[in-house]
Amino acid sequence: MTVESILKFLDMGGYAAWVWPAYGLATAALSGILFFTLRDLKTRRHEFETLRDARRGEGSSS
Amino acid sequence: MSAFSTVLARDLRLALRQSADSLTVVAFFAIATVLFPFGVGPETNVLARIAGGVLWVTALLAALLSLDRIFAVDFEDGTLDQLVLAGAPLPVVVVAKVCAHWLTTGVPLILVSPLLAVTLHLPAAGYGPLVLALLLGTPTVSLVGAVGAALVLGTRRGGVLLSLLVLPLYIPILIFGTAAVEAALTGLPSTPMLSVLAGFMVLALTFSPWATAAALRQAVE
Amino acid sequence: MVRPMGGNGDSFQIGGFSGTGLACRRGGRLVFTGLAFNLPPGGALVLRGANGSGKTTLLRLMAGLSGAAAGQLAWDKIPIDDPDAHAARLRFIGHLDAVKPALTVAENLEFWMSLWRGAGLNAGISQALDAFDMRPLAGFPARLLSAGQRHRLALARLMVAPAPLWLLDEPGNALDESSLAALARTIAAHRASGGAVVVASHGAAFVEDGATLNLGAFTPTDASHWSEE
Amino acid sequence: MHRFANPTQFMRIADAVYPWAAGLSLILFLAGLPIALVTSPPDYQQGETVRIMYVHVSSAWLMMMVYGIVAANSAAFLVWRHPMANLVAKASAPMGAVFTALALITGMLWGQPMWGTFWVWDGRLTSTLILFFLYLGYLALGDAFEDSERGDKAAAILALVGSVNLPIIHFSVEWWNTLHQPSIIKMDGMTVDKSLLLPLFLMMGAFTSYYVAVLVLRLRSELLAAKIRNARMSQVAVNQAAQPAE
Repeated sequence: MTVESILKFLDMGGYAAWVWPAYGLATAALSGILFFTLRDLKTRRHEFETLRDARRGEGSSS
Repeated sequence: MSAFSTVLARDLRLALRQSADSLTVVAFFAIATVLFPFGVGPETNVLARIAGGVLWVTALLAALLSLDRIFAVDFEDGTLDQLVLAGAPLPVVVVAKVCAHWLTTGVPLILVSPLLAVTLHLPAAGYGPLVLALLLGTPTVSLVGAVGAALVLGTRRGGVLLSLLVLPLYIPILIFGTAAVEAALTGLPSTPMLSVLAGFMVLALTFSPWATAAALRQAVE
Repeated sequence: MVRPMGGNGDSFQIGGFSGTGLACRRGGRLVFTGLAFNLPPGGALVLRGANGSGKTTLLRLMAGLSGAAAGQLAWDKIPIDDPDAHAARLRFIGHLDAVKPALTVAENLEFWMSLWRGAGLNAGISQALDAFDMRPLAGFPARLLSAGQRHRLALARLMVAPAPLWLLDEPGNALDESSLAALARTIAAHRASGGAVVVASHGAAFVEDGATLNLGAFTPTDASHWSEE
Repeated sequence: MHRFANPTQFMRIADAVYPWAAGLSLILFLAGLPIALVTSPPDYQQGETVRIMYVHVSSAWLMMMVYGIVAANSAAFLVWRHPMANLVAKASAPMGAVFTALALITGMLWGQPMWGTFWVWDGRLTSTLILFFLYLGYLALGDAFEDSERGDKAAAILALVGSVNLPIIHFSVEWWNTLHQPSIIKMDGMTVDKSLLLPLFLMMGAFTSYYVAVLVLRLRSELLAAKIRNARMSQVAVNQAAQPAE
């Protein structure tokens, strides 16, 4: 794999300015959804466990 | 049938007592239309070219502004609970209220549209199709808008939200309403577009009262 | 012959109203569960309970405005499945007066009369006007009424057309002594003619020998949302 | 059908599907991207820009599929009151909106070299834009109520109204397009060379299995949110009299 072939690949036949943003945006969109989904899942799981533990503590003390 | 006429009569009487509401809608229609010559310049041929589309767009916006209140007042003062419990089919009540809305806002809009068309230099051939298209299109506007108005009952920003929900659904009416006027200006028959608008009205009359009734039931729940 | 006021001269189909195993969810919260009641013709049921115990929720459920999460309502022991048919035999007076300020007092009542009785059956609204002493106000636009007068106008709706089941949410609110007495008389006459009434109320001086339903007894305990499954 | 109405049952199936969907998505992306970007030949008319098609068509496919899923689940929610159907619709819609935005933007990036402009009022692009507004309306309405249950029902009704209207909108826009711009090159007429089909199907498969995998994650998240809400609610009501629950 030569430098020229990589450059030729990156150039996309002169259409680099259109092809790469399209793929970049697609990557950003898909990983963005995944990121926010996982973040929500994590905070909610954490919140749920906090609530449950507080509840258990309350139950054993009374 | 008696529920239909009773609700229609009451809404018409209320609109008559509060006729300023209908006049405000007509005034909005006029001022919004009059803005366009300032925006695009007063050249006769430019205005004549866009007159049909401008009148349709401003009429849609004016109707939308008034739709906001079609159920909201009844919702806030508890009348909607009683109408749901009227023992009459709710879609019938919905059609009565939509009829009243159309008679008190749609019809005045249609009546002033030729006057506003004059200020936009609409060529003579366009007047008939414009009024006919509005006559066939505005009932659909009221029917489809009623679904949206029922859905946004009780939301924080009803009016703006209503536009977001309903305006995309108005695009077919706008397309064929404007096309009817344009066809007449190029010497083509506008009957095909008017027939499509009539078809939309029949479709809306079939589906929208049920959807509106479902939305109202979940609003009072 | 003494005409029963609630009957308005017409007879209505009298039936018992009952519910079993009722549960209701509001805003994601189970308000009550396992609730049952039985209301015979001529009976009265007074709903009691703390704020948030679901008195209004139960009344709206009985009216068919909201759906039950579980359980079944029945009229004359036949399960209610047609909400319009059920709506036709009841009058619901909620927190909101449903009074149109732009119409006169008489016009407000005439609207409900023609909606409920059909346009041909206009027997006159004088009885309704008299029941809550609204006759002097008949020609006034409703926007001039005080809160108490508006509430009386809402209550007068009970009299414009007969219905065997009345569902009243805090009907005594904003009423003066004489209006409370009028309300008690109206309810008594309605029951005497075989009608049933459900009242949500803090002080129920206007219902004689009604059964009491304490909603606090049906509040669910802290349900187990704690397993992650 | 009732098997799916029960959250526990439903999630058991969903959790079983998850590793397969996630793995499949990963494999298809790893296999599809090199083919889409490197080994597949450029189109004889469009040259290298045809590579945009692989993401554009995939996101356009998902935007339509997801709207169908939202509408079907909204109907199931309204008719049979299936809580899981509601959650599927609710969890899918934001993804559908993102896929629609992606289809729009990649469509513009594809169109610029083809038409010499980023935007034409082409039937497809216009319909996609309107679908984007429908998604926005759905999301805004679902979010506009204090009581989230009301938002769910209102949004479900709107999704159904939208699905009845979409064919009408599409037909109107297509007709309007032929009326005003008969000379514009249309995407519809394009014939796809066989060598382009393999990367296209790989990418569509990758996008679809990605959607399924993330949907399961979002469903877990929605269920947790519902449980947290219930727990908060019952804490508010905890001072009420105690009786055994149903």
